[in-house]
This record gives sequence, structure tokens and C-alpha cells, in this order.
Amino acid sequence: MSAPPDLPLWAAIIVAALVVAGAAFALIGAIGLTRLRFFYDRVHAPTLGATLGAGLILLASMLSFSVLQTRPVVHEVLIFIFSLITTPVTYILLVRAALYRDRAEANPAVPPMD
Amino acid sequence: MSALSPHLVIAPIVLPLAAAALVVMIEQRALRVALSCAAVLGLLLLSFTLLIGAANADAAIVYRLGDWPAPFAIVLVLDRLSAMMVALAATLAMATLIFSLARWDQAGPRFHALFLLLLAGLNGAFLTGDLFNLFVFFEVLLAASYGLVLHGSGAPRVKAGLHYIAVNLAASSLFLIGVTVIYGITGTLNMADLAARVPTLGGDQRALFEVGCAVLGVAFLIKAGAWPLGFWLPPTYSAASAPAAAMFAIMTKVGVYAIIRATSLFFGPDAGQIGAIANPILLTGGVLTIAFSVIGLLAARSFSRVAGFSVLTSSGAVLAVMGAGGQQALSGALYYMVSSTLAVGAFFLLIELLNRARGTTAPPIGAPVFDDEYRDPYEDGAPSEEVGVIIPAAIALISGGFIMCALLLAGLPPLSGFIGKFAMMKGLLEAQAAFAWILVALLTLSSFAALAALLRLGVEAIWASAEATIPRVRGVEFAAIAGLLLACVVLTTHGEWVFIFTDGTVDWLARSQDYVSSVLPEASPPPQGPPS
Amino acid sequence: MKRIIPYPGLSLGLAAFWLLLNNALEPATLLGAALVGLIAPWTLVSLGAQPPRIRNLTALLRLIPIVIGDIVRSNFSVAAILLSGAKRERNSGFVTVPLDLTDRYGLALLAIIITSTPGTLWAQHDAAERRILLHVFDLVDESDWIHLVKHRYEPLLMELFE
Amino acid sequence: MEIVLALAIGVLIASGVWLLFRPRTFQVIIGLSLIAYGVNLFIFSAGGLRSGAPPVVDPAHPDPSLYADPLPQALVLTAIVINFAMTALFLVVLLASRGLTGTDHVDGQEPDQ
Amino acid sequence: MSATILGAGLLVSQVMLALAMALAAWRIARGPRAQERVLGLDTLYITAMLLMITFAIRTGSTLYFEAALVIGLLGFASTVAFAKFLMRGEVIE
Amino acid sequence: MPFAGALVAAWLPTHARNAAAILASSVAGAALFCLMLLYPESGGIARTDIPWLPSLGVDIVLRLDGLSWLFALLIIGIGALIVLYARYYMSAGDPVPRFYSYLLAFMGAMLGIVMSGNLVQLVVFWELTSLFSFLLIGYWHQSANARESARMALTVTAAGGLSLLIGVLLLGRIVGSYDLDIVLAAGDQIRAHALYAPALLFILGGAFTKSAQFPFHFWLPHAMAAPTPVSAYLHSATMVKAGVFLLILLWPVLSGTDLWYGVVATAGMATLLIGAFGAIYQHDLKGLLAYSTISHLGLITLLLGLGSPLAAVAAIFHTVNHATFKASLFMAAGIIDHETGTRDMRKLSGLFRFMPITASLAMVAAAAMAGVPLLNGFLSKEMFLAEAIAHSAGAHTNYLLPVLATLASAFSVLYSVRFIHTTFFGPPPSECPRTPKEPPHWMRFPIELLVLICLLVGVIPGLTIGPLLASAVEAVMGDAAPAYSLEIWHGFTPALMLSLTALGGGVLLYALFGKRINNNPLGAPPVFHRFHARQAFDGFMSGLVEFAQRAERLMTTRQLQPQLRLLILAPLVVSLATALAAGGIVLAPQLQAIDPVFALMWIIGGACAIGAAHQAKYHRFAALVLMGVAGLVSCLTFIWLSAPDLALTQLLVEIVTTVLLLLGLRWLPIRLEELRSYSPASRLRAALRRGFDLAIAAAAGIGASALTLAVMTRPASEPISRFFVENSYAEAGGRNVINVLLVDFRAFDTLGEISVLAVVAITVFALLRRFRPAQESLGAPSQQVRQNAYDAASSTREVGQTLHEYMLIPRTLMQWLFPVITVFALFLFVRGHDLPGGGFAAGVTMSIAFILIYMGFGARWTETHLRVLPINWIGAGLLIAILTGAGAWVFGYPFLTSHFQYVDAPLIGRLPAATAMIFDLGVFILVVGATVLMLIALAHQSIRTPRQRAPEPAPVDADAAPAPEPKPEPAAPDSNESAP
Ligand code: NA
Ligand code: NA
Repeated sequence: MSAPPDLPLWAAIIVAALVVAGAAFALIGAIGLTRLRFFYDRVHAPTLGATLGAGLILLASMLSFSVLQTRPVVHEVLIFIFSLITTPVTYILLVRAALYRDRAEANPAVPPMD
Repeated sequence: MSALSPHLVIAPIVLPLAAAALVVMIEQRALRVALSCAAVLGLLLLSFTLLIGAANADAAIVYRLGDWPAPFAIVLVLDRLSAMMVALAATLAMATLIFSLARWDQAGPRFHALFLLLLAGLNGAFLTGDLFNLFVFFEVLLAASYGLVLHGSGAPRVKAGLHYIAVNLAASSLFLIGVTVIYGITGTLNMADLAARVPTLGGDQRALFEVGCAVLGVAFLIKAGAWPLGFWLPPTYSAASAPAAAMFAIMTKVGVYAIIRATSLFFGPDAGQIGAIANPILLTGGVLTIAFSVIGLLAARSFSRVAGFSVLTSSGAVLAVMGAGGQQALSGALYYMVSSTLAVGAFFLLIELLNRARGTTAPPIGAPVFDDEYRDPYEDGAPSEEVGVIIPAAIALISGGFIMCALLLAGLPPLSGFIGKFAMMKGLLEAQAAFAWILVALLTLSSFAALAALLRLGVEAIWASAEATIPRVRGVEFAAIAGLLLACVVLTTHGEWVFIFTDGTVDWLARSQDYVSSVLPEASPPPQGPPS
Repeated sequence: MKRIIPYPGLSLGLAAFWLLLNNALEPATLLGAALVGLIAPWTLVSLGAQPPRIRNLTALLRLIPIVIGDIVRSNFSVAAILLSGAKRERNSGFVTVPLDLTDRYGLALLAIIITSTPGTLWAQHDAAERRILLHVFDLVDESDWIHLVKHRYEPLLMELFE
Repeated sequence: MEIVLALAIGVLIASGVWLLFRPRTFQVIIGLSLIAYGVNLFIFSAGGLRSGAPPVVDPAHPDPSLYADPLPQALVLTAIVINFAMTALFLVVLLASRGLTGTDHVDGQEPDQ
Repeated sequence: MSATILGAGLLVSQVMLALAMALAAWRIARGPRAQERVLGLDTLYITAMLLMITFAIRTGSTLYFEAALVIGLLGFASTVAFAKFLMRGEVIE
Repeated sequence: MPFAGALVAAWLPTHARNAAAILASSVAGAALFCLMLLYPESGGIARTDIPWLPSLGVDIVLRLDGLSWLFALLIIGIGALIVLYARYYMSAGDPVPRFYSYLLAFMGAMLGIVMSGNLVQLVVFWELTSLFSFLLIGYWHQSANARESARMALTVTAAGGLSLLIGVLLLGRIVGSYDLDIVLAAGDQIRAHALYAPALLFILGGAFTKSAQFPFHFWLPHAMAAPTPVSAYLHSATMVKAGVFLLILLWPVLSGTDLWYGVVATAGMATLLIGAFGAIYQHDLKGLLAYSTISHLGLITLLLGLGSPLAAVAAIFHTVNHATFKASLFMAAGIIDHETGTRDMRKLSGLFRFMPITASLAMVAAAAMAGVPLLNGFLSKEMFLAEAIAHSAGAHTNYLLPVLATLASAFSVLYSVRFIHTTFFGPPPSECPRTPKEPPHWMRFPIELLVLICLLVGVIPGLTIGPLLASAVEAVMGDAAPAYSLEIWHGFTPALMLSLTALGGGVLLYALFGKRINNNPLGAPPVFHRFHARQAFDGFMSGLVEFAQRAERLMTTRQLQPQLRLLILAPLVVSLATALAAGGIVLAPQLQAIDPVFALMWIIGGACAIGAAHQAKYHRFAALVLMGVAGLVSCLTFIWLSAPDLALTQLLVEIVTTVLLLLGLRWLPIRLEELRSYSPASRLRAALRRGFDLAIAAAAGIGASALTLAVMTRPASEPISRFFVENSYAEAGGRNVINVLLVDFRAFDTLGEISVLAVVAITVFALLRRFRPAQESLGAPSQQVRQNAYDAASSTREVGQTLHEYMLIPRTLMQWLFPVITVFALFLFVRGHDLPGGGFAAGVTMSIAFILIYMGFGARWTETHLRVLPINWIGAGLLIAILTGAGAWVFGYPFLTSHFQYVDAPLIGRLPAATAMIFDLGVFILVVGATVLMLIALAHQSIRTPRQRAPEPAPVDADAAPAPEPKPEPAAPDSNESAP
């Protein structure tokens, strides 16, 4: 394992804080995913990692590479934008599928179709 | 060879590949047929040009792809062995393609493309001088063979195809593992470079190399159909459509070829102690395979199983002779391999006609489920576009062909099957090779078993039901079979040419250092051993 | 103009995408970006996508900070709930929100906003009845959530697209 | 590191092999895929493990010791592609077999028939 | 000093992300329903993407960017396929 | 020459009886003429060498000495007569040209045997005679009897031929040559050699089967199913003499040992007695003659077995004699059969009155067979008896031989008398199907000629057979030829006494037992009838088959699982053995520190792999997801270990594979956990099997781990990969070594790999064109049924609205992402040469864009909006890749030689331009085509319309078949292949 890049101290501190914070959100989301008891609740949890968690870590990356290459490196924005756009699609479809199944099984916790 | 363009060496791969690419895009059947026939015919001429070239050259002809120096990039190596295999494949392919024109090429979409890609894969596997590239071309030909074994669909084919594919996928994993170990230990993939490095391996590096070779060898033995790894072969070959099965006659030979190549390079006389592990395995595997084929032949209930087990006999014979040693025996084994490949190919094609005569063609696959299902002219009974005229006296010709096939498969005089077996036996006895007696006995038994089985089934099929339908046999179908049988006759009458060639081949295989220096002209001193 | 650049916004976006991908502003990259912006949108034409009718771009500019703020805030509140475990009583449930928005792009954007914001989920859209079904993680008062959609996002989206 | 990867490969291959011996076609295809993962990692590992040294050369420093062995990686790429193709093929064959034989047993018939 | 801080931060975050992956995998294994498994896989994908980025920061190399972008841009294709399969019984109609 | 005649005859039309006969007789006549020209001067050997396979020591050597000349004369002479006879014997309905064709071919093969100057060549012709004999016996193959007899004859004689081959091989091994003259000169060497015994036994195996010697005699009576000319020719005069000929031929080198005497004489004696005894009881004329033939062959063999030169002379002499009288008897029997319609002696009687000439001829021939004086049979038989006495003279205690010889002779008199008496004398036949009459004269002519020869030889042997016999004897024995006398009258020798005893005894026996024999219902001797040769043979063969089938079941399996077990066990065992043999392998000489994150990742990955293995039977969906996790962890591993290209590609492939498997899952009906209860025994068996599987799986895993560890901790000293790193940028113009490897250094691999993709895609497409889904999954999935039903039930909704609403937002996004992903694919493609990416990754990316559109909008919609022609893309991609490679030829470089340089463009700067990029373009196009083709071929199954109507017979005129659907597969235009 190679040593981490040589950043100025201030940048190192910021980057480290950002990645830890981002990872913390992702971890909290995952904990929620594990601990919550109902499917619809569970869907909410990983949003944390997909939004703020990702945002913080990508920010750290931008900062780190910009400092390292001494020029603005912002292409991580793309990852953020696209995951922000695409992740909800999965959730929407999954929740709709779960709704369908719950209704098919006449689960009372779910509003009927009308 | 200097008179030939050096690029001809790669043509056996590029020609069918390019033809396949074009055929895929062409819509008109006539054009497709013309193109693939032209390609295969070209391949046939080319392969014999190369064969003559290789026979006259005193070293391997090396083609460095991408103009990169060996051993780094991939090279093609045309030597006597690879040239022989390429020519054999082309001969078989020509006949098979012609046969398929009668109806089989319409029994499923894109037959010609699959067929040409199979040829490209075969030739690539024969010509390449790189171990991983060998894997790639193995996969090309296997992929095409998967397509061909399934060609025509239907439950028996799909069932057999499933087994065939599953076994070969697992075998391919073994192949990769073997190649990886070999690369990890030696640091090279070029076969000549490997041959040069093997003697320098020390300590447990050599042990690991041997493990790699063992795994690789098992993969090859699976493809060669060796017992107990070849159970997939008879059912698969019986289920395949006639042209596919005929081409399969050479597919097992790719495994055999790889074993010959690897053994002669890595375990040759220069490899020292390391060679000791290969021969007992090959001998045992070969003997068991022949024994299994004897049993299978005796037990066979259909022609196609007889043909399938005959494939095993010839695989097993070459393996066993490789293991037993003896130059003349190996030369005979190579001759026998050529003869039996052509004969089994012819027989697979003939089986189709025999079954047609008996009215027991492939079982129908049942009613279509979808309206737009692919229309199978073979099943619909009234093929619209069959090529060639119906020939008279079909039964007589079929019978004659059957007798020739039977003589060839059983290794009875006077045809080339006999000569091949005779040469092997003679060589074994004269070399006083290990297990020579067992092998001679097994070869004789296999002749007897093949004869008994073919007699039993043939008498039943041809004589007992002569009043049955007179089959519609197309001229092209018979021409294809006749062509292959004629090739066997030529092998018989001009056997001496073949033996001069195979003797030379065996001699060449024994001189692995010449192979190495052909590929790596400047690297005469092998690289230094690792500091272990 | 339409004949050359069927979707100007997409063209711009793709050009930017190209520049970001290459992470450079060299002449060759710029040329590439221009080419990409000119050519790639045509694939969308064959897919028959209706270009969005964007009325008011400033609405978008107002929307973005609101959404980002909401997302960040919700992240913290949901994280807090998750970390507090079962200590606090929490209700989750479905909320039906009537909707006036009909533009597909508006709906799509709304769905993304709602789903991306932790704590709310876009569960179903009923075009015939013009309503949506949301799932809310921490449901205290249904009307809060109806209010959020109807007054915080929908007007801006209507402004943007309709 | 090596131990971890070796164990990982072992687990993948063991799981795959176990599935290979199972009677249902779908089990076999999953098994073949798991074996393929294992084999790909195995090929990859043959060049030795290097972290953070991808074989994208800096023209200023074409020193081979600075980079991971590129050849196994290229081989893995080829293997991945071939494996993808074979998975697709096997899938279709198992579907055809299921349709034509009425069972998803690998032998095309239930064992007790 | 900076390297130590950065290294420690990255290590902590990677361990946290890996734990997150483990939890998501737990959800996949437990189910109980197919949609939970898909949700877990989607979470796993995103977490893996974040792990890749932390790795990129650690090595100072931008070569891992595309892999992360592939997850961000295309990773949803497989989960969408799963979800569509659950809802409609087939992926492409 | 006869072979050429056979070929010509084969082409004659089926009913050209006369033409074929004329052809055949002219061939035989010409051959006879040639033979006459070649009559060897005393002791001379005519020899022609034609090189065939000199490297094997096998050449075609035609060699004619006295012995072979005599045999050739028999073969051609009797052959010519048979040809004539058969013209009248065969009915017009038979395919006569084929008969003559076989007959001539047989004649050729037989001549080949006797004229062979090379032992291998002899074996060749030997087997050929078996083959043509088979064809001739089975000539009337409509009859099951003929078929089975033919099969038996060939099985036995061909097996004997194989035995002979081994014997010959051994002889060649001893002598060092297969040339007959050399072998004949090496008698002492052969007899002294350690391999003499096996060589002799194998050769005898060949000779005995051919000449129907005990215990291989059983096939000959059954060969009588052949047309009578065939029986006369092959099974009395010629083919069965091949074995005898071989014994005579090799007599100088092989005989004279105890082994020879013990085996040959015993077999000959046994055959002689069994044949004679059997002949007595036959009711079938041909059966009687067949057993008599066996007996006479035994006599000849016995003579040869005695080992004395005089006995050998007698053997040669008797061979000739037997050929003449037995052929004429067979032909007479054929005439009787032909004219009366039966060969059953119980039905025949008093024929003398109806066919006096034929009867007289037959009686003379039968008398010769019985050994009546003044006929040739008498002479050789007397020589035989003399030899029997002479041989026992040495050992006075041994009178067995002469006694048995006399007994056998008496038997032969007995059946000859019975033959004559029952057939020609007595009351007129009452049960004959036809009224007998004399046959056409030319049909009788051959018999007349042969009987004349019998007489001439019998009366004036010295003038007729003398010189021929002399030269034959000289050819065999050379200077060692014994003095012998062909006089009729030697005085009252013991032999004459025995001869007369036999004659008298035979007649007496017939007088005593004739009635009983004639009324014996079995048609076989008292003890023999229990032994049915054919049943025994069939039993043996079917037993063999059954044994083989049982053994095959033990040796193989048709099930996949055992095969795969073996397939995994084999490398495990072999490599373990190899490693142990090499003294073990140190697993890991050096290790790097463990990264905890990496370890954690693999705990997850490994657990999920095991989970997938656990779930794959009943929870396919879960298994698929779990497998996805394992794949994702593999991707992360590639990232961790410096392989971004691999991670990228693996991710993309992972996505496509998932979609693909899901597409497939739709066609696999759900497996419900079985509720059947199993017996404890079967449950135990299942548990054991699973335990065994688990053990193999664990062993495979451990083996893989160990191998991995051993290989990766042991870096190779001079890996060729150094070259790639050093030259990637400088020589190939790319910084990403992986990509340069793929498109330049090892582009040929890539060409092969895309070929694999192409083949597989085409195969998938082809197979799915004839897809028959499971009945259960034929209809729409239950979800769609319910949702559509809901839509239909609601007044405010229309069918499909649920889907529409469900997909509205995804569709919008997928549509707009299409150009985005396209640009991303372009990006991956363009930068591949320098950074991670490349044609393959770009191609898969592009295909994912297509998949998304297909998922969002369905196949029909997509294909009306996009031109999706994947098959053409595959072809075009492959062609581009090949043409790029071949482009190098134009400049004289090898295939796939890449050219690169930096292009200075105004304003833009230096751009790298490598032809390898064009190659990569081909890869890209092909990958898109192949991936899309595979996916949509599967996807299309859903929109195909299942047949409504019941399956009906296919239309007879394919062109008039109704068009099924308006082009349901626009993606795969295959108009000429699908129904018009
Ligand atoms: Na290594
Ligand atoms: Na949300």
C-alpha cells in the first residue's frame, strides 16, 4: 500500500474530515438499512450515503486533486450529478414494485390502489 | 517457402474470418453459399500450399504478428505438424460444407458464419505459437462448435449441447488456470520461449510448473475425449447434425494436437527430468481411452455412437503412442489420425443418409410455439431450395460407402485405416515400447469391436430394410462423402508420401531446440535461471 | 437553429460533460466538446423525445439551492433519527398529494427531488387522478408534507416548465 | 494481502464447484460464474500483487518496476469477455433445455424418472 | 504529519465504508423479500463507488475515476432491471 | 484385372444378366490366358515388385511359383466354370451384375492371396476375401438367414485375419522383413526365436478360421445360405483353401516343431472326424457337402500337421482333388435344387430317372469324394492313409492315427453313399415342388468338365496333375522335395488295405444305419444337435454386447454431475500427485501486510459467494443478487490492486450480465421447495452425496488457494511483460499498457476474443429463433396480467396505464441519458489508448445505453425509433478489425502491424493517431452488435406471439405458406431465412 499523497496540512485535515464525515453518513445509512424493520422505511436510509455521504467524499476528492495538481479538478461533480439522478430511479421503481406486491398480498399497511 | 508470400501463414485464419464477417452481413442465400464455398476452397488450396511449403522447409516458418519481436508478442508457427492439421481441417471442411449445402445449411440461421468461424478457430489453434492465444482460439472453435452442435435445435441436441458446453466451460477454466501457473512461474507465454526456459527452472519452481502443466494437460485430455474425461463425447457427437458431427471429427484432434505440441516442447528430450511425468499419464489415459472405446463400440446401438467411439479410438491411440514412445509408432499414429479423421467425418455424413434410408432421421422437435418460428426446411419435408440433383442407385452407393467406412473405421485392409494401425503396431513392436503388447492387443480388439458393431448395425440397416424407402440423396451429399473416401483411398495408395511426411514430422518434433531457434533466432542461450 | 441544434440545453450539457470528463481545456478537448455538443443530441431526436419547454430558467436557479439545502438538512435529521435508535417514537406512512403539475419533465424533476431528499419517497404517480403517493419516514403531520410539495417545489417547477 | 486474495479465490472456486455439482441448470450457471470470478482473480494474481501502481506509463519513467505487471491484466480482460459470452450462451441453452425437456435438471429429465 | 492525518482519515473512512458494505450485504442475505435484496445491492454499489473514490484520494491517482463514474452513471441499470423484473415479471417487454 | 472387371460389372444395370456373364467369363478367360503365359519353368519364381509403403516394409509383390500357379489355376479355372454355371443358376429377378461383380472381386482377392510376395499384402487380400465372401453369402439379403450367416462368417474370418495380422507382424519382427522370399529363407531363425510360439498361434488362428478348422468350423455350414455357385466356388474350392494355402506356404518355416504337430495335427484330426460325422446326418444336400468340406479340410490340415514332406505333398494333391470333385458336387446339388426346388434329401428320391446325365456326373464325383479307385480322390486319400501309417510306424504303441483315419474315410464313404442313394435312387419324388428335368446343357457343362478331370487325374495322374504337382512341391520344399509316386497301383500296401476297409466299412455302415440316419428328424448327429453353432455364436456375440453394455454403464455416465465431479477431481489428484512427487512446494515465501479494508471486503465477498451457492436452487433471484456482490468485490479488488481497466470492464460486464440473466429468469418457471417426503435411505444417500460434493468443493477451494499463494508469491525472473511497459509508449504510442497490449502487442488475442463474441451472439440468436419456452412461462407474467386486469377494470384507466405511470419517470431519464451515455462511450473509446477504457469498455457502455432504452420503452417501440441492426454491426466490426490488420500487408508488414504517429493539427496541437485505434473501432462496433443481439434476441421472446391454433402439418408448398406476423423481428432481418 503506497503512502497517501503529500498534501499541505490544512488540506489534509479538511480532506480527512470530509471523507470521514461522508463515510459516516454512508455507514449510518447502512445501519438504518439493516436495523429498520419495514421495507419502505429501509429505502430512506441509504439515501444518506447516496446524497450527503457521496457529496462530502467527492468534495474531498475534488479538493485533494485540485491541490495535488495545482489546478481545479472538478470532474467528480459528474459522479455526484449522475448518482443523484439515477439512484432515485431505482428507489422509485423498487417502491412501486413493493407496493404492487403488498397490494397483491393485501397488506393492510399499504394504501389500496384507490 | 521463400517463393511464397510470408503472409500466407496467417491466411488460414484471416480468410475464413473475413469471409464469416461478410457472410454475416449478406442476405441472399446464393451469395452466402458462393462466398463460403469460395472461402473454403481457397482455404483448401492454401492449406496444401502451406503443407508443401512446410514439408520442404527445414525449420518452422514463423510469422510475427504486429511486427513485434518474439517472445513478447504473439507469433504464428507453421511447421510440419501444424501444416498437416490445417490441411486436414480444410479437407474435412470442404466435404462437410458441400454436404451441408443439400439441406443442413438451412436448418438454422447463420450456418455458414458459424462454420467459417469454426475453421478460423481451428486454424488459429493449430498455428499459434503462444499459449494464451491457443486458449483464445480454443474458445473461438469451441464457441463455434457450441453453435454447430445446437444447429437445428431439438431436445436431444439441446440436452447433449448443455452437457457439452458445461463440461467445456469447466475445462476452459482449467486451461486458464494451467496457463496462468505457467506464466506465473516462467514469465512467458511464448511456447518456444517456454521450451527454452523450462530446463532452467529450479527447485519448487519446476514443481509448480509441472502442476501447471498437469492442470493444462487435464484440460487438453478433456478436449481430446480421454477416459474418464470424455464421457461427453459420444452423446454429443450422436446428437449433432451430420455436418457438425463430421467437423467434430477434427475437434478432438485439437486437444490431441495440443498435447503433442506441449509434450514435445516442454517434455522433450531437452527437458531433462521434467519429462518423466507426462508419459505415464498419456499412456494410461490413452490405453484407458482405447479400452473404453472398445467397450463402447461393442455396446453401441447406433451408427453415430460407433462413430463417436471411433473418434475416441483414434484419440486414445495417439495419446497412448505418445506415452509409449517410439518414433515409427508415432508416425503411424499421425497417419492414423489423419485417416481416421477423414473416415469418421465421412461416416458421420453417411450416417445421415443411412438414417434417411431407414426413415429414422433426427426426431422432430415438436410443434412450434411461436408463429414466426424459424422454418426448418429439413423438418417440413419439402425442402424448397435443396441443392443438387437426386442421384439414382442411392442404396448401392450408400452401401458401398458404408463398406469403405467400415473398413476404415475397423482398420481392416486394404484401406488407410489398416495401414495406420499396422504402422502403429509395427512401430510399437519394434521400439519394444512399454506396454507395446497391451496396445497392440487393444488396437486389434478395437478393430474387432468396430467390425462387430458395424456389421451388426449395418446388416440391420442396409440389408434388413432394403425394401424400405429409397432415400432422396443429393449429388452434393454423395460427392462430399465420396470426396472424403477418395482422400482415404489416396492415403492408401500414396501412403508412402504420407509416411515420409509423418516420419519427418516426428523427427522434427523430437528436435525441440530447432523449433525454439526458429522462433527465437537470436536467443540461443536460454535466459538465466532465477536466483532461488 | 432547431435544425442544427435540436436540444440546445442538452448540447451545452454534453459539451460541459465532455470537458469535465477530460478534465482539461486544451484546444483539442474544446473541439471535441463542440463536436459532441453538435452531434450527440441527434441520437435523442431519433428517440423522439419532446424538448422540454423551459419558460423560466431563473426558477431553476432558485430551485437548486432550496433542494440542496433540503437534502442536507434532511440528511442530518434522518441520521439523527437513525442514530437515536428506538428511543424516540416515530411514525412512518404514506401521504397522498394532489398535484397540478403535468409536464413529464416537471414530474421527473419532482420525483428526483423528493426521492433524493432523505425522509421522503416517491411511491406512485397516478396521472389520471393527478396525484402522487409519497412515503414519509418521519410522519408527524400529513399536511406538512403536502405543503412542502405544493408550496415549496411545485410552484417553482410549474414556473420552470409550464 | 496474498493470503486474503488466495482465500478469496479459494472460496469463490469452492462455492462455484459446489454449484457445478448441483442438479439444476441455474445452479450450474451461477457456479460457472463464480468459478470465472475466481479464475479471473487467479490470472490477475499471477503477476504478483501491487497496490497503487496501475500500468499506465508515464513516458518520462518507462521503468517496468514502477508498474504492476500488465500482461495478466490484459489476459484477464480477454477472459472476462470470453466468459461473458459463454455465460450468455449457457443461459440460452439452459432456457432452451428447460423449454424442450420440461425440466431444469441438467440431464434433461428428473433423476427419479 | 499531513500524510499521517490523511492516511488515518482515509483508513477510518474506508473501514466505515467497508462496514457499510457489510451491512448492506447482510440486508441482501437476509432479505426477506427480493426488493430488500435489490435495495441492499444498490446501497452496496454506491458504497463501493465511495470506496473507490477514497482509494483514488489515497493513491493520488485519477485513473480510478472512470470506474466510479460507471457506477454513478450506469450502475443503476442493473438495479433498475431487478426492480422492473419484480414489478412486471420481465425486464424488457 | 478381375478387380477392374468387378468395377465394370458393378455399373451394369440390375438385370443385365447376359452382359455381366459375358463380361465375367471374358475376364476369367483372359486371366487364364495370362496365367498360362506365366507358367513357371521348374523352380522359377516370377516376381514383380511395385513400391507401396517401403518405409513400412510393405510393397506390392506379385510372386508366382509352382504352388501359387497351381492355386491360381484352381481359382481361375473353377472360377470360369462357376461364371458359366451361375449364368443359368441365377434367376432373372436377381441383380446379377452385382453378383458377378462380387464374384470377380473375390477372384481377384483370392489371386492376390496366392500371388502375394509380401506377408502384409497377403493379409490385405486375406481380409478382402472375407469381405467378398460376406457380400456373396449375404447376396440374398432379404433372407434373415443369409444376413446372419454372412455376418457370422465375416466376424469369424475377419477376426482370424486380425489374428493373422498379428502373427505376420511377429514374423516380421523376427525376420526383419515381410518379404515372403526372405521369410521363407529364415526358417531356422524363426523356429528358434522366442516369439515363434505366439507368432505360430496367431497365424494358425488366421488359417484355422479361414479353413473352418475345429473349433472355428461352425461358420461354414451356415455359409451355405449363399447361392450355390458361391458355395461351390468359395466354400469348397477356393476361399476355404486359403488357410490351407497359408499353411502350405509357411510350412517350410513353421512346421517341424512339437508345437506345430500338436496344434495342427490335433486340430486337423478333430476337424476331419467332426466334419465327417456331421456330414453323415445332414438332410440338406448342401449341408452334407459343407460338413464334408470341413472334413476334407481337416484331412489336409492333418496332413500338413504331420510335418513330413510326403504328407505335405499329399496335402497339396488332395487340395486340388477336393476342389474338383467338391465343386462339381456343389454344382450338381445346385442343379438339383434348381430343377426340383428342394435340397432336402428326405424329399428327394429317384432322380436318376429324371436327370440321368447329371446323376451320373454327381455319382462319379461322389465316388471320388469317397475315394473310389480310378478317381482322383482315391489317390490322395491313399497317400493320406499311407502317411498315417508311416507316421505311427515310428511309435508302435500309437495306432490311433491310422484307426481314426480309416474311420473318417469310412464315414466319408458312408455319406457319399447316402448322398447317391437317397437322391438318385428309390421311388420318384413325391414332395418336390417342381417336376425335375435335365438342366440346360451349358449349366451342366462345368460339372462335366470337372468330373472329366477327376477321371483323368484318377486314371492317368502322371500325365495330368503330375508336372503341376511337381512344380508346386518344388516351390514349397525346394531341394528337399521327397520322392513320391502318383501310381494308381502300388501293390497291396497297408494303405490300400485300409482304403478298402474304409470303402467296405462305409457301405456296410450305410446298410446298417442308413434308415435310421435318413429318418433322424434332427438332421444332426446325436450329440451334436445340442450344439447349435449359430445359436452359440449369436449367444456369444449378444453376450459380448451385453457385457460391453454393462461395462459401458460402469465406465461411463450420461449424467452431467458425475462428469463434472471427475473433471474437478482429475486436476486435483494429478496436480497433488505432481506436487508431492516433486517433494512438495513451499506455499508462500514472502507476504505483504494485510490491508484490513481489503480483508473486510473479501469477508463480504466470500460470504456472498457462499450465500449465492446456498440460494441458487430455490431463490434464484437472491442468488443472482448475491453473485452480483461477489462480482462487485472483484471489481474493488481490481481497483485495490492497480487494475483500473479491469475494474471498469468487470463493472460494465457485471451490469450487462445481470440484465441478461434476469431476461433469462423470466423463462424459468419458479421452483417451489419440494414437499415430497423421501425415504430415510434416499435422504441418507442424498446427504452422503452432498457431503462428498462438499468435500470435493472444499478440496478444490483449498487447492486453488494454495496454488494462488504459491504462484503469486514467486515472481518470475524475466517476465516478458517488461518489454510491454518499456515499449508501450515509445514504440506503440500508447500510455495505457493494457490497451496497447489488447490492440497492438496482443491484438490477435483480441481478434479471437471478438470472434468468440460474434459466434456466441450468432448462436444465441440462432437458438432463440427456435426457442420453445416452458409451457408454464408461455403467457405473460402474473404481474402484468394483474396490472392489466386492474387497468381494464377501472373506468378511468386504459390497459397499460399502470406500466406507463410506472415507467414515466425512468423513461424520461433513460431517454435523456442515451446521448449522455453515448458520449461517455465515445470518451472511453477515444482515451483508451492512453488511459483506462478502450473499444470493449466503450462497446459495452454503448450497449447499456441500448438496454436502458429497451427496458424503458420495450422492444417494439425501440425498434421503430432506432435502427438496431446488430448482426450487421457484428459483421462490420469484425471486418473493420480484420481489414485494419490486413492493411499492414500493403506496406509489407505482418498482419496487425500498427502504425502510429503524432499529427500536428493547426490550433489543436499534437494528436496521437494510431491505426490500432481503427482496430479498436472494429472491436467497439462488434461488441455493441454482439451484446445488443444477445440481449434483444432474448427480449424478443416476450413479444413473439404464441401460436393460437393447434399445431398443424406444415404446408406442403413452403412458398405458399401463409405469412405469420408482419415482420415481428425488425432487429434481426433474416428475411431469406424466415418464412416468406
Ligand atoms: Na508469479
Ligand atoms: Na428520499
